[in-house]
Amino acid sequence: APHARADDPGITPTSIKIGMIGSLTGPAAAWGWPTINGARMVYDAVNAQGGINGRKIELVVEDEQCAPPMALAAAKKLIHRDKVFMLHGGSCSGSILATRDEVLANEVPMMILVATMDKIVQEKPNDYIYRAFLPGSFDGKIIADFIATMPNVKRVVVVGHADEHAGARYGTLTEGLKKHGVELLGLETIETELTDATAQVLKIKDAKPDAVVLVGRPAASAVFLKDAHRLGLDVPMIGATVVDLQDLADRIGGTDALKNMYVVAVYKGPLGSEAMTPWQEMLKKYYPSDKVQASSFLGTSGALAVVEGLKKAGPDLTRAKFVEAMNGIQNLDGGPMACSLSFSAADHDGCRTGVMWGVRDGKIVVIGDRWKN
Amino acid sequence: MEIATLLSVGLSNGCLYGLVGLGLVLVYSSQGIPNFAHGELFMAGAFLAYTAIVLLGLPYFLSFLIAVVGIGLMGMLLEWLAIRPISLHRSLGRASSEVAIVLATVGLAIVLKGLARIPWGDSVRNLPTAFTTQTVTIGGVAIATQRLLIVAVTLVLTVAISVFFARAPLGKKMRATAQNPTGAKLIGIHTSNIYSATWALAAACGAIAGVLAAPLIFLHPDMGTRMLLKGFAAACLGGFGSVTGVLLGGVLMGVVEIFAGRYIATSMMDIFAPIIIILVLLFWPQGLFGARRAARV
Amino acid sequence: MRTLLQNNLVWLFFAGTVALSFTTDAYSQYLMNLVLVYVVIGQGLNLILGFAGMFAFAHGAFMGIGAYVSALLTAKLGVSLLVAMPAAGVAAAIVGALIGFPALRVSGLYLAMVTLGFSEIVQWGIKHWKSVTGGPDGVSVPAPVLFGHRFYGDYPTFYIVVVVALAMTLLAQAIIRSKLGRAFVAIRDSEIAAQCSGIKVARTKVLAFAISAFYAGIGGSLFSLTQSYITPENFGFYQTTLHFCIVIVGGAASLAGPIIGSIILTWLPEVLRNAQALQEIGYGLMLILFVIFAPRGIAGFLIDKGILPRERFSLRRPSLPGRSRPAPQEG
Amino acid sequence: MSSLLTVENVTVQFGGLVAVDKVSLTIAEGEIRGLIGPNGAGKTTLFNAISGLAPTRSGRMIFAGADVTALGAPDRAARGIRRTFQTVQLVQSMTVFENLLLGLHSRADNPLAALFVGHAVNARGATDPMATITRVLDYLDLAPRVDHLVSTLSIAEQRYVEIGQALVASPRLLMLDEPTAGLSPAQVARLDDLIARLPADWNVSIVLVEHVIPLVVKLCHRITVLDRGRVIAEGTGEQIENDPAVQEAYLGERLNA
Amino acid sequence: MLDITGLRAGYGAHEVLKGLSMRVGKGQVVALLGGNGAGKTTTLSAIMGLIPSQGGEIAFESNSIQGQPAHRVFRHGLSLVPQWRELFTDMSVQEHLELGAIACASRGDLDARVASALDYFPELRAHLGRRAGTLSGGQQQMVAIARALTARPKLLMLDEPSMGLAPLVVRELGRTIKRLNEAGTSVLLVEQNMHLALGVASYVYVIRAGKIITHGPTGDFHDEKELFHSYIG
Ligand SMILES: Nc1ncnc2c1ncn2[C@@H]1O[C@H](COP(=O)(O)OP(=O)(O)OP(=O)(O)O)[C@@H](O)[C@H]1O
Ligand SMILES: Nc1ncnc2c1ncn2[C@@H]1O[C@H](COP(=O)(O)OP(=O)(O)OP(=O)(O)O)[C@@H](O)[C@H]1O
Ligand SMILES: CC(C)C[C@H](N)C(=O)O
Ligand SMILES: [Mg+2]
Ligand SMILES: [Mg+2]
Repeated sequence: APHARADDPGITPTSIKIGMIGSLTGPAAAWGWPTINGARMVYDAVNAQGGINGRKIELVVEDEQCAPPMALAAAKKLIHRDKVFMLHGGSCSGSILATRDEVLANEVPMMILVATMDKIVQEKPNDYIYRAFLPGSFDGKIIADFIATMPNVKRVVVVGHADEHAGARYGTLTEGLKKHGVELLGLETIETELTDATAQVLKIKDAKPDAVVLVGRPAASAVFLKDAHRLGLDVPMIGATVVDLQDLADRIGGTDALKNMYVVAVYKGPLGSEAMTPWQEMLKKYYPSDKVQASSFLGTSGALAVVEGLKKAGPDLTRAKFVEAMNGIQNLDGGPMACSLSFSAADHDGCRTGVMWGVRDGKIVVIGDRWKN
Repeated sequence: MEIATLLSVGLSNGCLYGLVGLGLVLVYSSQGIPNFAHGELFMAGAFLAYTAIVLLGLPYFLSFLIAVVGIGLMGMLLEWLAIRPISLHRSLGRASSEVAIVLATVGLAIVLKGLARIPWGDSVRNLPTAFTTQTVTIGGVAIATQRLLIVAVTLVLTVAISVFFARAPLGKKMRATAQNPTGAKLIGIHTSNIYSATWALAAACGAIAGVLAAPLIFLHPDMGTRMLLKGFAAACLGGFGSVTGVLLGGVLMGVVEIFAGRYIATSMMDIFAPIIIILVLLFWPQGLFGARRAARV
Repeated sequence: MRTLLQNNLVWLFFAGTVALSFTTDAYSQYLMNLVLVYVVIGQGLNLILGFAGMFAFAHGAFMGIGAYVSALLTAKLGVSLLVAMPAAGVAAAIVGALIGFPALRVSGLYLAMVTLGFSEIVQWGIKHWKSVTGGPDGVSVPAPVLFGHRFYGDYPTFYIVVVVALAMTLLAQAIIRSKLGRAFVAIRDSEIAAQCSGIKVARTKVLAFAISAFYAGIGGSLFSLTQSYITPENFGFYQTTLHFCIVIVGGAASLAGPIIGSIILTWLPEVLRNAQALQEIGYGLMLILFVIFAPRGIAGFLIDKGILPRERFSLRRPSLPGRSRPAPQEG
Repeated sequence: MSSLLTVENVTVQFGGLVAVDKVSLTIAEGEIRGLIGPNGAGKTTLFNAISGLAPTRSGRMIFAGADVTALGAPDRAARGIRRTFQTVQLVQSMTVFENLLLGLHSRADNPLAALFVGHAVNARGATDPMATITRVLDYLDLAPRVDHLVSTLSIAEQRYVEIGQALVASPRLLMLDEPTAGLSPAQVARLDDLIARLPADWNVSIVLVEHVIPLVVKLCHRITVLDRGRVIAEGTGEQIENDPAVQEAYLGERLNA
Repeated sequence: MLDITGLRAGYGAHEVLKGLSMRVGKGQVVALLGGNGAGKTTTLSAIMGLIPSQGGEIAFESNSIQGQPAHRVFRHGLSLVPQWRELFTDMSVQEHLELGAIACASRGDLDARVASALDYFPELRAHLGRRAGTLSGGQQQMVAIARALTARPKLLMLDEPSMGLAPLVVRELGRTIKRLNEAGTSVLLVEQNMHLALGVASYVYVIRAGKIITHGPTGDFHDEKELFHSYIG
């Protein structure tokens, strides 16, 4: 358990230093600046209002390139050289996992940015790492539960990557499907840099499933959906959090190929909807040159939770107090996120809510956690 | 029917690999080095076309032309900036200058990727296709029009470049320069111009491939890396020398890959290419269409 | 004095790392450990690429094999690192020897492609052999316990890494000064002439692969110690390219080359961290500038300038009177 | 004189081109044999066949009483068949000394021991290699150059190093492929002198390919003439010079230079 | 035709030519003789622009060609057959002959150029389709000379052309040089084969340690022995 120390690093009477780790470059760069800025705007807003207990938040941003040695170097630099109070970061599960031991050993509180692998947060012991974002396993469970409510869906095929990100979902997904008596016909693999999915689509057609689960990154998912549409694979498809329907529609160019697509969504509503407007405006205000897109607000809820924790920890801020405060957060509004956040000493995964969205009449609508027409 | 669909896609994928490989073969045939920056020329071509079409609203084929010419010029510039200073080092032996040049192309690749990330790194973009009709149905097989365009352009380009090499002296000059730069200088070949010309040509080929592929694979700064590997493989199978060889090498890869994915296992699609490369090179050590190098004492 | 210094720059480097390790923070220490890991891998790659002149493009995979063998043996079977690390080297060496066989048939770019293909297959294998390797999730690496001591953290890890790196560098020196090392160079310069001196080319090439992979395997094992998790993504194309850059920027066919290269290529990205979005560009530009101004690597440049001694390929010399007269003009 | 090397009906073919066509010849111990013929006659290829570099289509080669036809080049080198090359093949980035050490490669040193203690440990307790190297260096006047990089030597010196690389292995047969090519007349004279002394000083037989006929005639006990892969004449210098077939194929007319 | 005054050139810091002066008159065959390492190859490389010269002046037909790169020098009508031949290993003999004229303005008469080059080396006819890398040493030398001939240079520079050639071919080479000379080509010949050099040259320069130590019409050096004693000492 955390020890109380009076002289924790990174705090002055007027500032709190937070180290941020993101994929500024490398294969996950698309989740780099957008998610960082989506979190950063919360801190900017807090600073604009005079900070927390008189302290302004100072961010040091480091790149991890989605490469474990770089991520570890970034964490060590922030902890030992910059002496930050806490960390907020990780847009690549594989690389942020590499920093886990270092973070825990140094008793540095950390909020995960957008990495979804369960293990990062859920493996014990973990007194310091928090997440305010839907963990991968939950994603799998939501999908399995949703499929169970779909009429006439008894046999499904799963399509996805062979990476840690998709791997985080397969466990609960297959378990859930089995529990609901849905037959899993097979697991087809797509590359993350997929250029063509003809082989997969034809193979799936051959298996005649009632539905397809798609656990793919946006670009690969778009390629798959496009090819599925072209080759006449028109069963319902259910996608994981990592894709967004609007984003897919933009990529594919229209919602034709998405008529039968359902996606686990984390936001309160589609971009442009009433619930999202304040957040979109906030981003516009602080980062006017950023493109407002599906990934923009993935990190926002984490920042909100951090701010809440810092506030609750009081003016005599220490890491131990912060951790205690975090563990006490209950039903905090997730901001743009649909879930409300609750943490406890035993469970640092604060977000458990995700709902299905689908396309009806060319529009993205919220379906809920049960299938409905 | 299914076979026809697989074939049509495998072929067009293969043509794309061949097209990327073609640019690699061009540089290889005048400088004897693999150009690791070729994937980024491919990417740059796609983004330049994107800028022209989406941001400037120019017509498709004009944008295509702008991308090809623009990247061709960029290739020339890159050669002049980063490659020529090394090849001019007089004290260098042949082998060490080649290795150094290879590394310079690696550096170029990283720089170009970094540059592309500044305006375009934050999200994935979409390049429109050449035609408004997305698919045509030929004999019951739905084929993406973009794929037909890829096959057509690749065939035309391969024929054009083969003829060019056979007819125009530049091809011979390039080969001579690659094999012995000193010998080439002695027969009056301006070797530096040859390098510029090949880089321009290779970059233009890369841009063509990029513009053609982008609608299928989406635009992002890292889009060239994977393609580069496939292009290398195609070029290697073709023997790194013959223009038709690289096309056939690419098509072989494209077709085998898709059939193997469909009938063996999709999870293995990623490694069919390396397996093909290893098998082919083990049994035909100089590629399928390359000639054995003359070696004796 | 000056020559003494020059002749021992390589060893001074190791002494320097030990001295520095008392003054650094954990971050710098971690980087220094990485430098030493790459020194080991770089020496191995240098043996095959710089000395034997073969384009092996698979060291990321060899390193991965080493890292996984060592991590799995220690984590899952509780084997001591004293056994696991050599096992990592040997496993990589065996795979290396297998990959070496194509080298008998193809060379240059083709060899690079074949080895690159092999390394893709290895990476695929690690990713998909879930029951053993943990698949894309990776495996966690326990801190090694040696002689009753738990080596946890950057400083304790340093002692393991520096000792192994020093030993491997000494071994590399012994190899290049032995007849094996000379055979490597002879094969690089003229295979045909090498045969006529009694060098068995096939055997030597396979041996070069095995030894080089052994280095990468040991390096992989060391690497796993510096990281707490290893995942297949660590050991792909990017890793192999990094190794190449280390040897070539540092200077091929020189013992000091991989050391210089490791320092530059580990520190450069860290130094460029401040450049944020521009760091990739800065990194690429630096690479280009290094090869433009020192195309035979920094070590080659230093040797030309007389700052570093040239590499020797023998242990002893005959004692002859009146050596090293200047070259007289014929006449 | 007993025979050291017997070549029987050896044929080497490259595709359709028969470079060496059923050549037979016998080299005696201690002999200096000349091998001449027009360009492309197959002299170098015959060397390649004897040293094990060129695959033979048919024929046999007996060396020092043993059939070596099936052996590869390294094994033949180990048995004492050594050669030099038409264009010098040394490791340019090594010193003279290191290149000479390369010549010692096939000594039966324990490879592992050799890794750590150099050449100190010899399985067969052969003569100290350093002594041999010193002797070769002195013999070839290369001692002042022992630590020079080969790339900094003149062409003449490089040819000497190549000969030295063969000599350190105490070969039985030494094949020299156009050793005087590119040498100045003064250097040719020096080399001429050296070759004449080699058999007696090093107990070695020599096969010499040369286009400088007066040199060959002067040095060689017997001369074999190749043309289009076949032996067209064999005999003493005088016999060869007067052979009409040789004159037509190779010499053209009597040389007096 | 070719005038060199005070030429200084070398490799990096190593200066080989230390103020070399010589000239080749129109229609002349001039021999440049010297021991190994005297600087003959360096002289030819500097003239051809393969290595930069650090001082002095090189003029061809009264135009300065000093500092020009090889391909420009070539266009003035100079051709060099280098000591190490510099062939294109994987290209055929036929291709070499055609390549020789590739940078020449009027390539319409390519076949004629190739034919006349082959006239000088009829042996090559049998090997036209073979790759240069597989040829014997002497055959490669012929290809190198023939390649230079198809460019129809005004001044042909030969660096030890007799190296590796059979006596018959050497004698033929002597005749070839004379024929070329009669056809209007000037020749600068570097040779170790004294007999050949004195047989064709009308003027002789002797180089030692990067400087011309003696020169004069061939007649002055009627005795070969005397000639090489003059520089071998
Ligand atoms: N590796 C090879 N591939 C194809 N042809 C070859 C090869 N080696 C030699 N030849 C051919 O075999 C013939 C004999 O060549 P070789 O080199 O033995 O001649 P040589 O007598 O040594 O001539 P020279 O005096 O010119 O050196 C030549 O026509 C040559 O082109
Ligand atoms: N590339 C080079 N780098 C450094 N030094 C060189 C180089 N080439 C030649 N030299 C040196 O320059 C000097 C002159 O060499 P050059 O080749 O001009 O002599 P040469 O008269 O042609 O001799 P040879 O008869 O042996 O061909 C020699 O001392 C040689 O070692
Ligand atoms: C899509 C991303 C938000 C998820 C992240 N790439 C991960 O590995 O978990
Ligand atoms: Mg020969
Ligand atoms: Mg010379």
